[in-house]
Amino acid sequence: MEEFIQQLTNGLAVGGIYALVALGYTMVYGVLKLINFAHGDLFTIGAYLGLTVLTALGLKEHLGPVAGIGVLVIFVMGLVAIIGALLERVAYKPLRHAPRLSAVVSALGASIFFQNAVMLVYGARFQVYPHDLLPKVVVNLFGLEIPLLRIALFVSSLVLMAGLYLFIHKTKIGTAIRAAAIDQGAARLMGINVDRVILLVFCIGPALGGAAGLMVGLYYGQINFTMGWVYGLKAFTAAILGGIGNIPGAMLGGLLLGVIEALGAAYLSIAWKDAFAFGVLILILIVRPTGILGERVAEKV
Amino acid sequence: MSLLDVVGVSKSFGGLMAVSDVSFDVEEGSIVGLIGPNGAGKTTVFNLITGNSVPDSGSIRFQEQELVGKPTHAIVAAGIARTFQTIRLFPRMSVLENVLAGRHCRMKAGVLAAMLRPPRQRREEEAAIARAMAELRFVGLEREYAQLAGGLSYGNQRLLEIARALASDPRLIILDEPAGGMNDAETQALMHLIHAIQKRGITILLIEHDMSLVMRVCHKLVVLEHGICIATGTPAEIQANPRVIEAYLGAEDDHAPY
Amino acid sequence: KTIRLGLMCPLTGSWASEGQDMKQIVELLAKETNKAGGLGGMEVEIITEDDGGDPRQAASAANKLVTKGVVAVIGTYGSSVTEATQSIYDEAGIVQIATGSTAIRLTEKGLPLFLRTSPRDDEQGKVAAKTIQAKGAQKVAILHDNTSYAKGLADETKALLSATGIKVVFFDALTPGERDYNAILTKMKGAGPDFIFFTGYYPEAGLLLKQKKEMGWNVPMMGGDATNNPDLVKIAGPQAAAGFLFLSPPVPADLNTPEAKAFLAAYQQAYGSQPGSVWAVLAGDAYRVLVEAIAKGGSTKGADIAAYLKTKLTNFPGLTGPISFNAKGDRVGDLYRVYQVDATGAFTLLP
Amino acid sequence: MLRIERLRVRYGSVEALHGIDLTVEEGEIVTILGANGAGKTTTLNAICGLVPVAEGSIWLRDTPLHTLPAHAIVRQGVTQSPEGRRVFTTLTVEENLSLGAFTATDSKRVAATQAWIYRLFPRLHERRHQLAGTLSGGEQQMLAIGRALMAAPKLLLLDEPSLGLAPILVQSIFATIREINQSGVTIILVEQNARAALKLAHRGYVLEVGRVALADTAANLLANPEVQRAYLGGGH
Amino acid sequence: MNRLLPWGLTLLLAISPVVLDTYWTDVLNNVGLYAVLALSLNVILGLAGLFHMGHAAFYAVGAYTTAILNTVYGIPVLWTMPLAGLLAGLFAALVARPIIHLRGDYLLIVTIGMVEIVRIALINNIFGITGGANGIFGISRPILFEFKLTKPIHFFYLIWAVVGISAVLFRCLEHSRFGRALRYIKEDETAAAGSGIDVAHHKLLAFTIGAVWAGMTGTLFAAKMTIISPESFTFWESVLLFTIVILGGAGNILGVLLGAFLLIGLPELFRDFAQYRLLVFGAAMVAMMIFRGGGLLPPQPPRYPQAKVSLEERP
Ligand SMILES: Nc1ncnc2c1ncn2[C@@H]1O[C@H](COP(=O)(O)OP(=O)(O)OP(=O)(O)O)[C@@H](O)[C@H]1O
Ligand SMILES: Nc1ncnc2c1ncn2[C@@H]1O[C@H](COP(=O)(O)OP(=O)(O)OP(=O)(O)O)[C@@H](O)[C@H]1O
Ligand SMILES: [Mg+2]
Ligand SMILES: [Mg+2]
Repeated sequence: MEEFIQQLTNGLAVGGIYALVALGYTMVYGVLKLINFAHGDLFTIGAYLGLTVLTALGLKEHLGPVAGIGVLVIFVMGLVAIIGALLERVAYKPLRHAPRLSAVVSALGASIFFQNAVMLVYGARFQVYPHDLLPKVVVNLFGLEIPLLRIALFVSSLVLMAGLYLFIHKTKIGTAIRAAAIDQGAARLMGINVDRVILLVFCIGPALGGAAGLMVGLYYGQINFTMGWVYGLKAFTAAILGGIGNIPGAMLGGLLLGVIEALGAAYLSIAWKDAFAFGVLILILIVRPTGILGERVAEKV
Repeated sequence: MSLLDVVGVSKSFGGLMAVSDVSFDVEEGSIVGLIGPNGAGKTTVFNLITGNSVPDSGSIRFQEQELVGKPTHAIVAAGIARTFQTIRLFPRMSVLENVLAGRHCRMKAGVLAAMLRPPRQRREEEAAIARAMAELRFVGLEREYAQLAGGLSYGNQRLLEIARALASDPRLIILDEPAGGMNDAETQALMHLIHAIQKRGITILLIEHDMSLVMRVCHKLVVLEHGICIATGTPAEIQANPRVIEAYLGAEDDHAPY
Repeated sequence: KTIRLGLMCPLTGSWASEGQDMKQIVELLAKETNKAGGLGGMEVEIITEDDGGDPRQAASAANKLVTKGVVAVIGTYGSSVTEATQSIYDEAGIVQIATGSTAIRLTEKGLPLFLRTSPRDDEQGKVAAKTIQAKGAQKVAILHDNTSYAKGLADETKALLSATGIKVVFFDALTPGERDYNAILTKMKGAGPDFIFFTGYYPEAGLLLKQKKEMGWNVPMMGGDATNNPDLVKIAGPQAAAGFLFLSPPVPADLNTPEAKAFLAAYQQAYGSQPGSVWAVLAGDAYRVLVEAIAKGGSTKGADIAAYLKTKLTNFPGLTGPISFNAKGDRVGDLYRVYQVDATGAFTLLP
Repeated sequence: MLRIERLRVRYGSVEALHGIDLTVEEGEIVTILGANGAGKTTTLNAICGLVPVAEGSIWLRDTPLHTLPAHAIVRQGVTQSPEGRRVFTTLTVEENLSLGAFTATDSKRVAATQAWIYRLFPRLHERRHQLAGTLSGGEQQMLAIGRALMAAPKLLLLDEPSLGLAPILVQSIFATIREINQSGVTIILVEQNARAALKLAHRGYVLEVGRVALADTAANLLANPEVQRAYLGGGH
Repeated sequence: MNRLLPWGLTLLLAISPVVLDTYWTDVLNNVGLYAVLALSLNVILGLAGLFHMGHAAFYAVGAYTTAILNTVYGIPVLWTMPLAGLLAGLFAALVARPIIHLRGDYLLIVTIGMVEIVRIALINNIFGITGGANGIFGISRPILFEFKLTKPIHFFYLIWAVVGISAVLFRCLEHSRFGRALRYIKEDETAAAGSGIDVAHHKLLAFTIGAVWAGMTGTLFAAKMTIISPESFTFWESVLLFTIVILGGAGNILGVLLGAFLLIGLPELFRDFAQYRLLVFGAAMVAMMIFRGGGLLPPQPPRYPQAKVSLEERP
């Protein structure tokens, strides 16, 4: 039983990261119906920029760990947001009226480009965050030893999700974002500046991805240029599992995927873990074709 | 003998009864109109007949055959073809190909035949094209056969939908607001077309808000309101029905002299 | 007139850092050869092709090297990548000296022109089993990563251990490239081993060590030769890495032959760092035996070079120790050592 | 108020409008008639900035609309109830209406407008939490009109507002259009129901394949035998 | 002029291995293999518009079928081809049946999941017959009319003959009742069903045909490489095929062939860029997509010369 709960928390920790990456995915998808395969690489870039900023500015030395990390997060999110906005302008905007899959190929190209650019700039070797950066406090929660960092990671994912949800569903600009996702022409007729809405989304989504990359760097320490591919795919899976375009869905999908993987590893076979996770995904989609929380608008004819 | 029997069908969406215990029948060879206020459930009834959605209860029989539970394509194969309220063409395909889509279910060539092209397949293909061209001629779109369907004007798109439906050799054709977006002159032409379809021995069931059309072509009208069938009868009877006037027709004098 | 030698290595993909080291080493050595007057009066030219760590790309690279008229090929890293090119070189009559390809079957096929400077998996398996026994372990967890190399070593070791009566209480594979191995460690802990043998690569080994430490689980762990990389300590952190054992041919810093010392000094001067792992240095050895064979054997024909290497070359002073080849093309001699990471993160050779 | 000069619009290589001249005075209802494909919708879309203007100009008082993007034109007080309704299918009725008032700043007035629209179309109020995509055709039409009214426009463009509405509603829609106009909103009306439109409008234009064929007062057009034959259905 | 161009290109291709060295011949062989795969994927992705990113799974089933039949049972390589296709098709039909109703991106992730599950199963030596991560080696060379194919130039003619036959057959397929049905489905599923087309059945057929072809290509691949391992059938492989189809022009056979040349052949030219190669490759993908959003050669609407407008006016 104790092992089960331990595995559950393991799964939630991994799932929290998936969820964070998936949020950015879903955000961009929600508006452009674009599977932004480059999202994983923006995640990588976040992790690398975090390391660069951290060491270059000596944030920890000057500001102490907590304030330092705070500044770092804002810095990284800002930088990755700019890259995201550039990406949109260069690789996606010209394809807005092309068939949907064209933009997917453009995204794949961008992903390859970013991945190799990171490799050329930072080298192919693994990079490592300083080891003593964060206090390694362990809290005892209901008799279970959980590192404080894990809890912080988990809570910050939840907070981000809630914030995003409120932003999208309760604000005027959020409604405008959803409107632009449905019919850009009609959205223009409402006085919505669609280009700016899309740009905004392409700042928020990548910023979230960058923040997730930074957190992985801080938490796991080890980063390399191919890491985004794995996380990107997992996050995409998570987003679909929850119902793509749906913010709570991304969160739920991420956590669920993490837990499925952990339990699969624990009680089936580690080697078959990913196959198991995909198998569960497929089963869920057979039963619920638009994901767990996906909208089920019966198409009216 | 009636061709189509709708018996006590109901359909609800969430808490909303869109269609509730509706029954009517369509005689072979007749033209029947389904009318009623907006949101009365007319399109929903059509969707239930064509298998686009499944009734909660009730039965729909076509030539003594139960339709409920059958998929849409099987219902088309059984002999019911439709047009859509919001036009559903294949906009980036040619006009001819749109009509060939209707012909599909009467053709047989499979994958192997497609790859190896035996003479049988070629003959079938040629016959299908000839038939599709004939249907285009029938609705008056023959010259546009090579154009993309999406580039046609709204009214012509409606005619194309009808041609596509006709190509499937239907016994019953159901038209959802065929005159929508047509002006009076065009509506007149449509009226002739509907009569011509009937002359071919095809039974017609239609939804339309244009009373000048409905009252002139239909033999029988079924009126829905809030999902409930409130009246059935000849156009004259319906026009005089106070409940229908109140709920649907309104009292404007424009409608009087049909 | 020049003599063309091919180098096939992963310049892109997951093993790019190994490949880049290989390239630097071989180019450095070739430069030295040319400065010293070349090879029989002819200049040595190195033609490098990227195999991307991928069998198919390697097959293309091999075809390309063949068309460019190389007389021999060095490389590559990764057994399955090497395997995809073996028949191409064989059919073209070109000698191939693999450098980071330890799968047993590569030399069991009887290809006359294939040799390798790296040791074979079965040797490492033997050393692993011996070491585990010597450490007094009773219940061993073996973890691999499902690459053909790591799986082979894990299977080999498991078989040898079962003959000694030591129990293998856990045997499974992780997915390389992930960040979080807590689920695996938790499961492994549940099996109650008193010793862990991980046969995969250093990035995962580093994370395993780090996360094991964070779990507060102090069980000794040993790695195979793919964990021999300074980045291991960087990833795990010196505290978590301390006490980690691994098997390996001697690491570059422990190469104490005069040749090796001179080479490392030159490398440091040229590139400002040390080679990342011994696998890249084995490419240097491949180069050096080739040059030796061509110079002494006086022929650039594939069959002649191979014959010279297999029969005439004995105890050639290589960078990684004396080199001789047996008739199959395998390097003779006991190359594996046991290393331990000390408290500062340095790799120390256990006696 | 609105002045269109020598307007040309192209779809790819095909020209849909070949130089249209059209003016609308403050407070007028102007109707545009024409057969299928004459270019009525295209004209409205050009005014709103939904299709690019190839040549010519569109002036709203002194503002050159042809240089502005669509969203900026809305801020000038021009809204449209478009052909094909184009409601936001996966948003609720209420959210659709609130988007209509996206540019509005006076929240009290927005609330008042919304209440008025609900009174106009009680059905919309009943269905305010339903997703717009699942509304019936006529309900969607009501929503599209209501949404265009939410911004309290100065110039309102209506593209076939009676399409798909039940006869009883068609009558009330025309009454409402008059009412809106009397409250000071200028209106351009495109309608297949030409008779009703001409009865309502002050002036009218007849388009034929991308050109203005006739321009006159509504009464004259109604009496014009050619118009009667082509657009009013000779049968009457 | 336009008529002569394809023949000229075919002729050029036919003599190219004689002029080119082995390396470039081998590159052309790879292009050919990818071309057949992409043509088969085109039926699913280009014609039916199904977001399928797991084509390597079918390819793998074919290749492993050949490898196992050849190495274990000693059946000559080329004889295994029909069975490889059949098994891949069967596999596709079984796997696709429950997921065929999924839309767009949901189908995409499921197909990605499928190719990953297949790869993991192969690595874990499922049923003890796939050789795990090592894969299967020692596949014998194919023998055609008593001639043993060993060199790249031999394979060149075999592979490109298959490309040619496939292109012709798929072209016929496209311009038929079946091909049209797939295009209707791609345009609008509801309208297609409403016109009387069995949507699920046709999607399933598209998957099956694509898979049969991919499976048969697997045989060629196994024969050419003589060793196969799970690494050759990764998700990335599927992505590459997907890109070839979309970038070339989904639904256009010539476009797909051009895509195979560009994505498989062109990077070989960049080899000298070494480390920058993939960077350039990624940027080129974006640039080409921006340059031609609908693919390099977007599909042309088919013509129907049989259609005749009757001259008499309508009564
Ligand atoms: N999928 C659905 N979910 C929820 N409500 C629905 C759905 N489909 C239809 N409705 C509701 O059911 C009612 C009947 O709709 P239907 O489309 O049948 O009306 P109609 O009679 O065709 O009206 P109109 O003349 O306006 O086209 C409407 O009020 C509509 O809002
Ligand atoms: N998106 C488009 N692409 C190409 N051609 C178009 C497009 N939209 C309209 N057209 C063409 O432009 C011309 C004018 O069309 P428009 O929609 O403005 O006509 P309309 O007068 O509104 O007709 P309707 O009464 O059918 O709505 C038509 O010939 C039409 O085919
Ligand atoms: Mg309706
Ligand atoms: Mg119009």
